[in-house]
Order: sequence, then C-alpha cells, then structure tokens
Amino acid sequence: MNPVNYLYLAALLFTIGATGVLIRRNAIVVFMCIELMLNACNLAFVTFSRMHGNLDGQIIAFFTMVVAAAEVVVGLAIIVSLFRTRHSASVDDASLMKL
Amino acid sequence: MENLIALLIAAPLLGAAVLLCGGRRLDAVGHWIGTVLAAASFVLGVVLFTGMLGKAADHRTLTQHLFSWIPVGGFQADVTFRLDQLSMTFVLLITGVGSLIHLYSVGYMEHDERRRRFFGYLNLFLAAMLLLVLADNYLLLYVGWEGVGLASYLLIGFWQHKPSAATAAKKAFLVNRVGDMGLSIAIMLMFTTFGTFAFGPVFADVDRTGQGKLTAIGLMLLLAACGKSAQVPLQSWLGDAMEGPTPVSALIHAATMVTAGVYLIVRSGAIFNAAPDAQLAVTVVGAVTLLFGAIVGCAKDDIKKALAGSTMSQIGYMVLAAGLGPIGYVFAIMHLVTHGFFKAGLFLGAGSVMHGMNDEVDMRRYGGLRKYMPVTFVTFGLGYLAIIGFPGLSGFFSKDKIIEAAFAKGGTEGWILGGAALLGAAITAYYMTRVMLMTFFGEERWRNAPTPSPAEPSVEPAAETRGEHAEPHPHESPGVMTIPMIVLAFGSVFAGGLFSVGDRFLRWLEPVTGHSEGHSPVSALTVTASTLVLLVVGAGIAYAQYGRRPVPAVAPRGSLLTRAARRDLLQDDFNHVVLVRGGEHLTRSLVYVDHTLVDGVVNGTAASVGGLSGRLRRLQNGYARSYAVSMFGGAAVLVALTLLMRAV
Amino acid sequence: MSAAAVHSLWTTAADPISKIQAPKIEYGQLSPTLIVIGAALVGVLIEAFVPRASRYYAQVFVSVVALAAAFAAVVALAADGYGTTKAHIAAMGAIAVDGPSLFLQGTILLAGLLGVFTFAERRLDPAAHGNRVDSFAAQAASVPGSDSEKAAVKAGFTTTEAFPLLLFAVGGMLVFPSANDLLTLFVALEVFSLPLYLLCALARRKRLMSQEAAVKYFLLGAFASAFTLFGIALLYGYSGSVSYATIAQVVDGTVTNVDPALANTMGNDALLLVGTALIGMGLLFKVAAVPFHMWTPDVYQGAPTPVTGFMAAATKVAAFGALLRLLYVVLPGMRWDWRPVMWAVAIVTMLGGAIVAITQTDIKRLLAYSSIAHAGFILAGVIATSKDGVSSVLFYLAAYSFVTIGAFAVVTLVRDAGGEATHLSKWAGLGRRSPLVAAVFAVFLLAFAGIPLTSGFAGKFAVFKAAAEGGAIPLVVIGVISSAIAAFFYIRVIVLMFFSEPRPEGPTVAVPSPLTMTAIAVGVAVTVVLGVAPQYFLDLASQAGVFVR
Amino acid sequence: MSFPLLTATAVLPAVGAIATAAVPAAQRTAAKWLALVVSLATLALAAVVAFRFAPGGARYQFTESHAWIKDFGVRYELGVDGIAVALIALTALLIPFVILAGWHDADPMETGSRRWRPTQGFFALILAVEAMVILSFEATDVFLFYIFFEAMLIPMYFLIGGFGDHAHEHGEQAASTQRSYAAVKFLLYNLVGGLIMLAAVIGLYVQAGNFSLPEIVQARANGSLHMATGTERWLFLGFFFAFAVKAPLWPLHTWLPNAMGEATAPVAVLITAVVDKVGTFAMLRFCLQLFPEASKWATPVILVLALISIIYGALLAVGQRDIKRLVAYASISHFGFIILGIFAMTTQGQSGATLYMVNHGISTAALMLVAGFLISRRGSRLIADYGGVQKVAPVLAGTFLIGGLATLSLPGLAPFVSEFLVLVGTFTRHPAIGIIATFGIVLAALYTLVLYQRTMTGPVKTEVAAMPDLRVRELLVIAPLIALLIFLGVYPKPVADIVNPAVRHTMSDVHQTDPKPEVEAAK
Repeated sequence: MNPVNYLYLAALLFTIGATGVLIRRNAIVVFMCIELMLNACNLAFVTFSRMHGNLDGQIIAFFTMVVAAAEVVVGLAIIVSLFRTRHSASVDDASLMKL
Repeated sequence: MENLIALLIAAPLLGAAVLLCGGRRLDAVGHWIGTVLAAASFVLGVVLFTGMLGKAADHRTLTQHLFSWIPVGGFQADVTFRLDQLSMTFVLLITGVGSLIHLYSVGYMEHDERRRRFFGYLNLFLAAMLLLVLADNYLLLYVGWEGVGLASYLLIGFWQHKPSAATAAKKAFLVNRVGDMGLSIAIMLMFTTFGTFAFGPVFADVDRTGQGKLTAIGLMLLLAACGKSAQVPLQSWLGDAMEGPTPVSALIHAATMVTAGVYLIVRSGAIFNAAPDAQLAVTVVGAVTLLFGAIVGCAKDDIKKALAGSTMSQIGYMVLAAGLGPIGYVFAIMHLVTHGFFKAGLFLGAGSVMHGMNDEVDMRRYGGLRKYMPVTFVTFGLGYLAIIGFPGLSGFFSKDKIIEAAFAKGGTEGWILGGAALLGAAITAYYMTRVMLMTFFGEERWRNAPTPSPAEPSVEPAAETRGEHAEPHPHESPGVMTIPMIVLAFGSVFAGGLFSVGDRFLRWLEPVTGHSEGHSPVSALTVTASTLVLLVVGAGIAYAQYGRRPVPAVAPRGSLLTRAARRDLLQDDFNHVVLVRGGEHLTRSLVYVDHTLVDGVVNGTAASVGGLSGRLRRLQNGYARSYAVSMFGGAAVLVALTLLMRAV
Repeated sequence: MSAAAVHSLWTTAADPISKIQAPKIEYGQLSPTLIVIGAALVGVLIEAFVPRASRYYAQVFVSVVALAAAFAAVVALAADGYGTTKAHIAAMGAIAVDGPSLFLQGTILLAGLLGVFTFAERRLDPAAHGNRVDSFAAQAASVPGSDSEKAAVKAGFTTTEAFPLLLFAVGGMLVFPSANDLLTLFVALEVFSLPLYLLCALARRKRLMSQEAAVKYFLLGAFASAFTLFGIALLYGYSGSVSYATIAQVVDGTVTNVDPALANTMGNDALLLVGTALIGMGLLFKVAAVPFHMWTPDVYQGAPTPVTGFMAAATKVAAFGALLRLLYVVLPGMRWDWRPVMWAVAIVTMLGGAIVAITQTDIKRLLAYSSIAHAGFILAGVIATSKDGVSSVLFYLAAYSFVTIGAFAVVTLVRDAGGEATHLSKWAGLGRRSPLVAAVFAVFLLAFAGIPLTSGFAGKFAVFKAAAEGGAIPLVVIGVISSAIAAFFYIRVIVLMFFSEPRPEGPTVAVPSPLTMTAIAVGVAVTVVLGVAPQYFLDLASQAGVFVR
Repeated sequence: MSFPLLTATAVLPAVGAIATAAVPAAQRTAAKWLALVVSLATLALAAVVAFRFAPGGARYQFTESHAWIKDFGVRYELGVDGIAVALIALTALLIPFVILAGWHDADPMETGSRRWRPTQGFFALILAVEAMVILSFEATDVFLFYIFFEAMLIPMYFLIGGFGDHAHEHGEQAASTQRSYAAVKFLLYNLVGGLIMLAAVIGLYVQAGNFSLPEIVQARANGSLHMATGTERWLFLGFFFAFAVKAPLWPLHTWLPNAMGEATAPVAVLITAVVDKVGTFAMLRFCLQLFPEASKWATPVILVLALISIIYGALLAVGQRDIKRLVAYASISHFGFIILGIFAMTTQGQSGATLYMVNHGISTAALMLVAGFLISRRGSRLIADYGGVQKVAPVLAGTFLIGGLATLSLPGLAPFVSEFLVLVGTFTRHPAIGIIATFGIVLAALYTLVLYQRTMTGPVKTEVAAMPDLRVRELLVIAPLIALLIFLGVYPKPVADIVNPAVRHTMSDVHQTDPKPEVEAAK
C-alpha cells in the first residue's frame, strides 16, 4: 500500500489534534490533543523513514516519545496545581491576565 | 577739517549715553549737560561752515571714512560721512534749532521728574538726525533714519503713563516702519542694480541702467519719504504725535525730522531726474498732502493739531518742489529751512501758551491772551505772518518760489500743481489767521470754562486725565523759554530775505542739487500778485468767522467736511476698519488655526495611534485558546505565504 | 547522540562486533553544556540529600560556580580559535562549535549568571517567620492560601529547585543555537522550555497569576513545538535526513548520490516549504514575533519577575541563534522564499509590539510588548542575509539581554504591601522618592528606546545598517517609525517617574542585597559601555559572524 | 599631536556637569558657583578657539581624528570652520548668563527624599547640554554629530519638564501637567525628526561607506562618489526634516511655543538661542555640503516655507496673550529669516544667516531673560496682568525695551545687520520673496511694541506697584548682553571676517555664485 496514505493520515491526525486544542476547554483534553499532534508527527516520521529507507525517522519517533513523556510530567504537574487551586481544569477560567 | 565731522555726531551721542546710563545722580545737572553738548555740536557746525565758505564752490564736499561696517562679499557698507552744502545746511538747522529747543525745554520740562531722560532722548535724536544727513551711503542713512524714528517714538511716548501717548508713539513708529520698508527695498534694488548703495557710485552709474529700475527705486524712496514726512497716505501719525511734549513737536515734528523725507528726495535727485514717472508721483503726493494738511488744519480746535496740519501742508509744499526736479530742489530746501524757523517758533509759542494755561490745548478755551503773554504774542505773530507768506518775511520768499516753480513745470501738470499750491496758500492764510484770532484775540473764553463734550475728538485727553478745569491764570513764560522764541522769530522774519537777496541760497546749494530755471507760462509777478490776493481773501474769511463773531466755547456741529476734517478726513477710521480690525481678525483666526489645524494634525495622529493600540489590545483577551487560534492562523498564513512566494 | 550516528551503528550491526566504532564525542568542545547539565544534576542530588537549611547556599554556590566555569570554558574555546579557524561540527554532526554558537553561549551563560543572582535575592520580601525568603513559592505543590501553604511558609520552606531548573534551561539554551540537526534542535527546545514552564509557576506572591501564566505558556508552548516537530518531519521527508548539512545540500540541489526515493520527495517542494514554515513558526513563537506573541505579555506578567527577566533575555538569545542557523545554514538556498515572509513578520512585529505597548498599564506587560517590538528589530537584521546581518544580530542580542535583565531586576525593587508594585500608576514620582533607582531605570528605558550613547542605539544602528545594506530600506524606515512610536511609551514611564507628583500611598523601594545590585550594576555598565565604546564587542561579533557548514 | 583644544572645550562642561551633579544636597550654593565657574572656564576656552582661529587658514581647523567605531565607519572627528567658531563662541558666551539668570530657578520647593537634588541637577543638566551642543558644532563626522544631536534631547527634556516657573494661572498642578506635556511634545517632535534622520544617516552610509564630512564632500566633488538623483533627494529630505523640526520651520514649529512657554526663562533661552541653532547650523553644514544638488532642487519649497514661518510666526506673536509664547513665535519668525538666508544661496544670505544665529541668540536671550525677571516678580506670564511697569521699575523697562528693539532689528543693534544681509541676499536672487519677507520687519515692530506698550506703559497696575527694579545679579546678566548687541551692531566686522571664508567654501560646495549687479553685467 502506498506509504503516502500514511502521510495523509498523519496530516489528518495532526489537524484533528490542532482543532481539538482550539475548541476544547478542559486543559487535560487540550493537552491530550497536543499529544495527538505529536503522535501524528511520529507517524509522519516513521512513514518518511520507510520511504527513504533509512532509520533516522524511526529513531526520532523514539525521541519524540521521550520528549512527550517529559512534557506529560511537567504539564500534568502544572495542570493539577491549577486544578487544585481553582477546582476546575478549564483553560478559559484561567484568564486573570488580559489586555 | 573733515575729522571733525564725526564729532558733530559724537557730542550729542555722548550726551545721550551719559544721561541715559548716568542714573539719578545726574538729575540735577542733566538738562544742562544735554543743552551744552547740543550747543557744542552747533558751534562745531559753525566752525565747519566757515571753513567751507573759505573754499571754492565745487571743492566744498568733505568726506570722512571711519571704518568698514558690514563687509560681506560684494556687499560693502562703510561708516563714511559726507559733508557738503546740502548736509551743511541741515547740520546748522538741526543743531541750531535743536540747541534753542534744548534751552527752551529747560524751562518747559522744569517740573517733570524725568527731565534728565527727556534730554537724553533729545540728544539721541540730534545724534541720529545728524547721522541721517551726514551719511555717505543709503544704509548708514537708514540707520539715522530709524534712529530718529526711535527718538521720536521715545519722545512722543514720553508721558507713557498716558495710554494715548503710548498708543500715539507706537502708531508713529509703525507707520514709519512701513516707510522704512520702502527705504530698505530701495537699498536692495540699488545693490542689485549698482552693486553698491553709496551716494557717489550710485549717482555716477544712474545713466547705465534702465528707467524701470530707477522708477522703482524712486517710488520706494518716495514711500520712505511719505512715512517720515507724514505725506499722504502715511500721514496719519503726525496728528497723534502731538501727544508728545511741545518742544518735541517743535523740534522733531515741525523743524527737522519730518523734513527728512524732503532731504532724501533732494539727496537722491540724480535718481529722480532720470525717472520722470517717480517725479510725477512725488509732485502728486506733495500737492495732495499740502491741501490735505491745510484742510485738516482748518478744522482742528486743538492748537497743536492745527499746527500739525499746517506742518503737513508745508512739507507738502517742499515735497512738491522736490518733485519738480532741478527747478525746485533749492526752493524745497529753502522753504524747509525757513519753515524750520517759523514753525518751530509757532510751536514754542503754542507751548508757551499751554504752559501759561495749565496745558490746555483747546483753542476754544483761549482767547484774548495777547495782553497776558506779550512776548509769546509777538513772536507767535511774526511766525504767523511768516507762514502765511506776508511780503518780506521768510515764508513769502520761499513759498512764492515754489508756486512759481510749480507753474514752471509746464503743461497741464504745471497748471494743476500751481493751482493747488495757490489754493494751499489761501487755506494756509485762513487757518493760521483762525489760530491767531482764537488764541490771542476775542473775549477770554478760558474764564469759567465748561468741561468739553467728550464726543469732541479734537480735544486731547490730557485735559481730562489731568482733571485741571480750574480757572487758569495765564502768565508769560520764563526767560529760558522766551529767548529761543525771540531768536526763532528773528529767523522767521529775516531768513527768507537773507537767502533770496542775490540768490545766495541758490548759489550755495546749486553745486550739490543743480538748478535750472523753468520757463513759467505765467510771469513771476502775476504769481506773486495772485498769491497775495488769495492770502488776503483767506485771512479775510477767517476774520469774518472768528474775528467779528464771538467764538463758541463748544465747537458747533459743523458741515460734513468740517466734521470729516476734524477726524483727519476719516483716515484713522479707514485704518481702523481695514488694518486694525482686519489684522485682529487675521491674527485671531491664525492662532485658532495654529492650535487646531497645525497642532491638531499631530495630536490627531498620536490619538489615532493610541486608539488603534486600544483596539488591538482587546485581542489580548486572556483566553489561551484564542491565543492558540491566532497562532494557528499565523501558521496557516505563514505556510500560505511561503507557498505563494514560490508560486510567484 | 545524533540520528546519523545511530543509523551508522544499526547498519553496521550485521558485521562482526569488532567493526563497531564508538561514536566520537569531543567532550572538550561540548564542555560548557556538559558542565551546566552536570551541575543541574548535582543540584537535583542536593535537593535530595542536603539538609533543607543549607540547600539554598549549596544550590547558589553550585549554580554560580557551574555557570562561571562554563563561561570560562566558552572563553577558552573561543580563545582556542574554535570560534573562527577551528570551527567545526562536533558530536558526530549534532553540535556546531563555531563563532555564533560560542558568542551566544557566552551571552546566555552571563544572562544565566545574572539570573541566578536575581533568583537568589532574599532581602526584598519581608522576612516570613524570621527566615528570609526569595521570590519563589514556599511550596509550589501547596494550594495558595491553604493551611499547607501556611505551614510550609512557617517551616521556612523554599523552592530551591528553581536553581537546577534554571541550570537545565540554560543547558538547553546552550544547545539550541548550536544544534546542527533538527532532532537536536527539537530536543534542546524541549529541554529549555520545560524548566521554564515550571519556573513560571513558582511565584511566591500572586500565585494564581503565576500558575495561569505557567498553564498558558505550557499549553501554547507545547502546541508550538508540535508544529515545529511536524515541520521537522516534513523537512526530513523532503530531504531524507535531519542533518543541516544534508538538508542544505538537498535544498541547493548539490546533493550527491540521489536515490529514487529522495529524487521523488525532492521533487515535492510543498514538503520543503510547509516544513520550513512550520519550523519557522516554532522559532518565531519562542522569539515572540507577531502573530505568535500573545503568550508573551501574560507570561511575563505572571511569572516571578526574576524568571521573567532571565526568560526574556536568554530565550530570545537562544531562539534567535537557532533561527539564524536554520536560515543561514539550512535554507540559504531558498532565501527568496523565506525573506519576503520574514519581511512581513518583521513589519507586523515591530509595529504591533510598539503600538499595543502604548496603552499598557502594567510595567511588566509594557516590557513584554517592548520585547516583542525588539524581536521585530532583530528580525530586520536577520533578513539582511549577510555576514554583517549575523554579527549585528549577535551584537543586538548581547546588548538587549543585559538591558532586559537589568530592567526586570529594577522592577523587583519597587514593592508595596502586595509584593511588587507593577502597576504604572504606582510608579508616579519615583524619581522624587529614590532618584538613583529611577535614574537607573531611565537609563534602561533610554537604551530600549535606542537613544544614542546607549547600547540600544548601537544595536539598533547595527541591525538597521545591515538591513539597509541588504537592500531592505523600507524595513529600516518602518523600523524607524515604530521605534518612534516605541519611544513614546518609554518616555511615558520616565515622565511618570520624574515629572508627576508622588502618591502618598505609593510603593517603597526595597534596598536589595549585593546580588541584585550586581545584576543591575552589570546591566548599567554593559549598557553604557556598549553604547559609548562598542567597537571591541562589534569586532567580537563580526569575528563570530561566520557559521560552520 | 597638539593639545586637543576642541575636545577640551566640550569635555570641560561635561566633567563640570558630573561634578555639579555630585555636589551633596546641602551645598546648593556651592553647586551653583561650581557650575558658573565651569561655564566661565569653558567661555575662556571658546575664546581661545575663536582668537586662535585663522580666517584665512584651512577650512577646518584644530582638527582631531581618532578611530571610534570602525564597523560603523565612524571616527571621532572634530574640526571647526568660521561658522562653527561663531556658534561655539555664542554657546559658551550665553551659558554663564543662563546659569546666572537661573540662579534661584531650581531652589527646591517641596522636600523629596534626602537624595533629591533638583538644584544640582538643574545646573548639571545645563552644563551637559552645553557640552553636547558644542560637540555637535565641532563634529565633522556625520554620525558623531547625529549622536550628540539626539543625545542633547534628554537633558533638555528634563530641563523643560523638571523645572518650570512656579507661576501659573491655573495653579501648580496644572502647571506641572502642562510642563510635562510640553516636555514630551518637545522630545517626541525632535525624536521623530532624529529617527527619520537616522534612516537617512544609514542610507548615507550605504552610499558613502563612511561618515567623514570632508571626505564625502571631496568624494562627491571629484565624482568618485556618485549618488542617484532620487537617492540624494531622499537622503536630503531625511536630514532636512530633522533640522527643520529642530530649527523649527513651519509647520513643524508647534512644539516651540509650548516648550518655551512652560520652561523657565533661562531654559527657554537655552532652547531657542542655543539648541535650536544646531538645526540651522546643520542645514548649512550638512544639508548643503552633502547634498548640493538636492538642496538646489528643494530650495523653492524651503524658501516658501521659510517665508510662511516669517509672516506666520510674526502674526501669531501679535495674537499671543502670554509673554513667553509671544517671544517663542517671534523666534519662529526669526528662524524663518535664518533658513531663508541659508537657502537664498548667496554670500550675503548665508553670512547673514550665520550672523543672524549669533545675534538672534543674544537678542532673544536679552529679551527672554528680562521677561523672566519680570515674570518672577509678578508671578504671571499673561501680558494682561501687567501695566505701567516702567513707572516703578524703569531700568527693567528700559532693558526690556532694548531687548525688544533688538528683536525688531533696529539699525544700530546687532540683529539689524544680519537681517538686512539676509534680506539683501534673498532679494538678489528672489526679489519677490525678499520683498514679502520685508513685511516681517513691520510685523516685528508691531508685536514688540504692542508687548512693550501693554506691559510697561499706561497707568500702574496695583499688582505691579510694589515691583522692585532689577537687582545687581540681574543687571550683571543683562548689561553685557546689551553691550554686546550694540557692539555687534556697530562693528560686526570681526565676526563677519571669521564667517565669510567658511561661507565662501559652502557656496563653492553647492556650485553657486552671487548674481552680478546689473551695471557690472552691462559693463
């Protein structure tokens, strides 16, 4: 099957993730959407690696996962602390600072 | 010899410096310092005069180069003095009459606590006036020209606490500035035409350039002359200038400064001779002014303003003569000198009268003063006879010559100008007789004088401001005041004869101004005869009106012309409406424009940027997701742009 | 460890083990980064093992020493000629050791050092329960206003983790501008971003805002890095490699041995263009360029001021470094595609930052917008695409970072009951109360405004000059106009400080410890020196202006 | 390497400024005296420059040149021609009077913190301005000039906004707000001008590759540096705009009335008599020499603008209610004359313009400082609040009148010489413009005399009845200025001789020669 389709899939996933970031209020969900985008990237990497017949892409995918994990650690810490303070994980509630 | 010329100016200048910077410690002796220095300058002048007489007629011109003043490229202005017969005449007149009036002022200003400063100003005036007549180039002349303007400004406004005086002074300076504009433009024209503005070179090159340029220069010089000599249309300041102390009126606004215009025209004879159109303009101005002044003089009840009108008219004669070219130059100057004597005498007389009458100036509250102040009466009377041109007295000779010259111009112009001159003579006789009668004859109207109606514009406000309506006790003035009057009276009686016998004055001045006998359509005899007839007529009418009938203490309403004449023929109203009002509106609207438009544009830009900022600021609404949207949009645009760039 | 290295391992794995050659790592040349990261790890250990009472001192000591040592190492490398003659690519093509990276690393390290000083400041806040406190939360985990927080404060806890976090961030920033393949770039990006997210959340006062800032920064940052990553993926897809050199060759079309797959993807410019755009967006996000700037004011306002100062200075340096390398090393071949785009971005950034700043009422937000405007100015230099462009940007970054840290350090001094008094209205009449502080701040503002005889002017002139020589005259004109607009609000602050009457309830100016004083003093000194006698540093920058390829 | 005279002339006040600022808060008087002494020492140095300057010698003298910022092609290059010497002398001459006149202007009203030292600041700032102005007159390197041209805004800004006369019809609060408005307006106008010039400076560098004025002029002369017509014009406009704001030329003038109105009289003098001169000076030195062709191209427009400034400024002066604003608008009119003279492109015009800068400096200083003394007595700037002052304070009135007469350029006083030269210089090339400009002298008489009449003459107002006459310090300020006005009016030759050669050089740079008089042309 033509690997290019995987690229389309990746692009689709990426767009879905981005849209999710834009439309969802809950910080956790937003964050998950971001993770989705990262995974879309991974898919793209792997596909390209397959197309080019070298393994860089696959290795990068591993790196990405690690980075994503690190992001989870940091991100959840922040989001949780926010949640504990405000008893809501809605991104829109966090709008003290504006203008 | 020529090294003395600078001293002529230095003496009064020193006086001015000492008196003005000296401070109060000089109050006691200040006036004498001033007088002595003025006299010193006169003596010096006499010495130079005798020295000059000793020389051949065409070697009498002395020049003294002091230093290079403004050297810039081709523009070379030097401080150089030139003493020839013409300037000599003026030096003697200025310093002579000047010294007399200094003397007179010692008495007149006795009770003024600022007398020292008054003398300082007088000395300053002498210095400036001498600079004016001694300058060897137009720029230096310009310095003197404005210098006398400054002195006149200071002296007219000497009683600054009187708003009227301050206003009059300002008006005089401003009107003169308009004239000065003419002079400076004339100088610029000379520079562009001849590359210089020194008398000698300019006159030498006159024939090298076109008539148009010369006419322009001539007209500009005429404008300057109009300002300084109170000729129509720049005459309006002279009447108000009477706000100044009377000695000032006598010296500056009768004898010397106001005649500077005549000097300028005569001095620039070479230019005018080559520019007939300019000459015609000069004669017209002269003729108009001599009638204008005369008419105004008829209507005034304020003795000084009446005299001012007459001054205007007499200078009109001189300008007319000067405009006639070589036919008239000499007589213009001659009339100028004789006029210097008798008009100064008349003013001093008027001053003496006011001195005796608690500074009352309204002739309608005089009357019958001859027995209270005999000396004043006699000297004033002689001056009167002289000015109306009574046979044998100075005015007769000088004025008669001018009228002849006017006819001698030939053609219709000649007739018109001559006619005007004749008519002027008649009116002169009328108004002077009127003054004479109202002041010294008739019943004593100053007893239980009623307060004048404020509506009367000719009554000077000083009378009210000082609030002296108590019955005055007329008395003769002290010696320091009468002596100058007597001397001047002698001048006004004999000067004319002295000059005319054997054409002395003509031959004296001819080398400078040149002279040519015009061929008059009417014989000199007829002119003289008709002058005398008109003289009698004028005086007769005046006698009929003011000598026979009693003079009302409050002026009757009078005919339209009379009322117009009282208001200086409405010139001030015109100026007020057109210039003052218009100017005020212009400036006010400009202030508005500057604030709203010029400044507004800038402030508007600033405000709009601020507004834009305020609007953009709202995008920063604090919602992380909207930030994300902008990022996403931004990314999209970025991608699109990049692709687009490759596409194009 | 770079992908290429791994790849070579993999492909040779089939052969006998003896054939495996260990990847070659030039530790000496990577020493700055290694020192800092190592110190950060030590910091973690300190948190684990050193008794609470002495942690603060230990952390400060370690951080200062480490940063100083790293800076010394950078200087040594530069002196050794790695900036110029011996410049080359280390760590199997992962890290470039050349002029720009050394210059920027030096700048970042100094900024980090001053940052540590401001972090360690403990005299400003009133002592809580008899123990001095810095501007970091007693215990970030405890809910604001809760009993646990009170207890933490009572117990005199302090978040000394801030220091290792800062060190990690610095470590990442050191790698970021010198990264020579896209993977390293991405990793470095995350390595310095994540600690910053955390640091933003650690404020002692106004914790709600602090946490909000952290959330916003984190979400948007992650969002942006996702885009970057996708861009990287596309570029990788286009060129079949992530190493700058290879990509550059592919872009230029000077690549040798083109296999069919590569030929296929090479033909597809969309990959290249979109990839470039997305990576560019990630970097522009970090440098706070319009329209990717909207996090800046909120984060700058909410984060603890020392963090803001450090972040504002160092992040910009690192990010612009990376941007320069990307555009100059990887994409010179497609200059004609990205230059117009950058033009647009630079213009909107300059104008947008300057205009919106006019109506700001909070000093930290004001400085945030000014930093946006400055990003625009620097972009003007980036666009020049000439050696002068590079060196001018380097110089500008150095000048700017010191001014920024100094300015924010001054902001920490002006305090009232609620902590720092950042609302502009409270600054009224400061010049009367404490002329010295006001004067110092005025100097920084004038430098921001680019008044002659300050470093700001020298920098601005350098970049505009480079841009003009690069033919971007309109850009210069717009830059000049926007700096005129910018001048307006800097002046506004000065007016406020000097010409308006002091408020009775106005703030007090705390007397700082030598630490903050040093930071400010250094800031002023550099500002003036770079303004009056910039030649030496310009030489430095222009020597360092060459990228290794 | 001879003694760096020019550097010394500028460094001395700079050091003095720092020293003055460092004087402890308590020793206010010490600071004043220090500043005065320093300014006098500077005057002495400036005098040395003026007397050692050889008019016949090289174009730029006492030159110094050191490397500064190689990368920007900037050198520390100083050198003075006659024009610069005249203006440096003027600056150094006026500063002591400014300091003396402002002796009590900065005595602190309110008590700030113990470090709040307004007095020290005031005099330090004045000296700082002096240093920067002198340097900008001396700089022959465009960039160096630009730096001080911009930098001098900052001390000026603090002088305007920080110290006003505490007399205001709407009270102190309104006064301070208006002051800072004026200060900000001043700064922004000049900053915008300066930044636009910055763009042009950069453009110039791109064209020329260095900033040395003599080198560029020479390169342009021998054709080795060619500029496209369009480029040259744009650069010219960039430079001219900045100078026109500074000068100020209509319609960029509106900052001046605010600044001069709100600032104390000495500061106002500093603005109009010293700082603004840098603008006109720079037109003469940089615009004409760097961009001769563009200058000629722009001349018609500039002449018209200058003409508008002359008439417009004078008319607005007539319409003012505020003494200081009146003087400000009068200055706008006079700057119109200066610019007219510069762009008349004749020897008379440019020499006249240079003399005008000097004379206007002195005359405005005289008028403005006396006005300041007057205002400090009555505590109001409104003309309507005065009347009959000459009765109670004759000396004050007298000096005020002389200042006024100088402003209306009465012959015999210095300004006449320069004004007439400008008029003649303009007339020889553009008669119409010359004639219209002469209307300015009538208007000048109008606003001056109206001012004098309303304030000094008439019945004595009760508020001024107790007004003391000039004190010794004040007399010390005014007397020398008046003496100078008279001396330069009677014997301007020394200054003219210094200026003329420089003007001749400039004329040759713009390839212009004076039009020949008609008769000579005929011969």
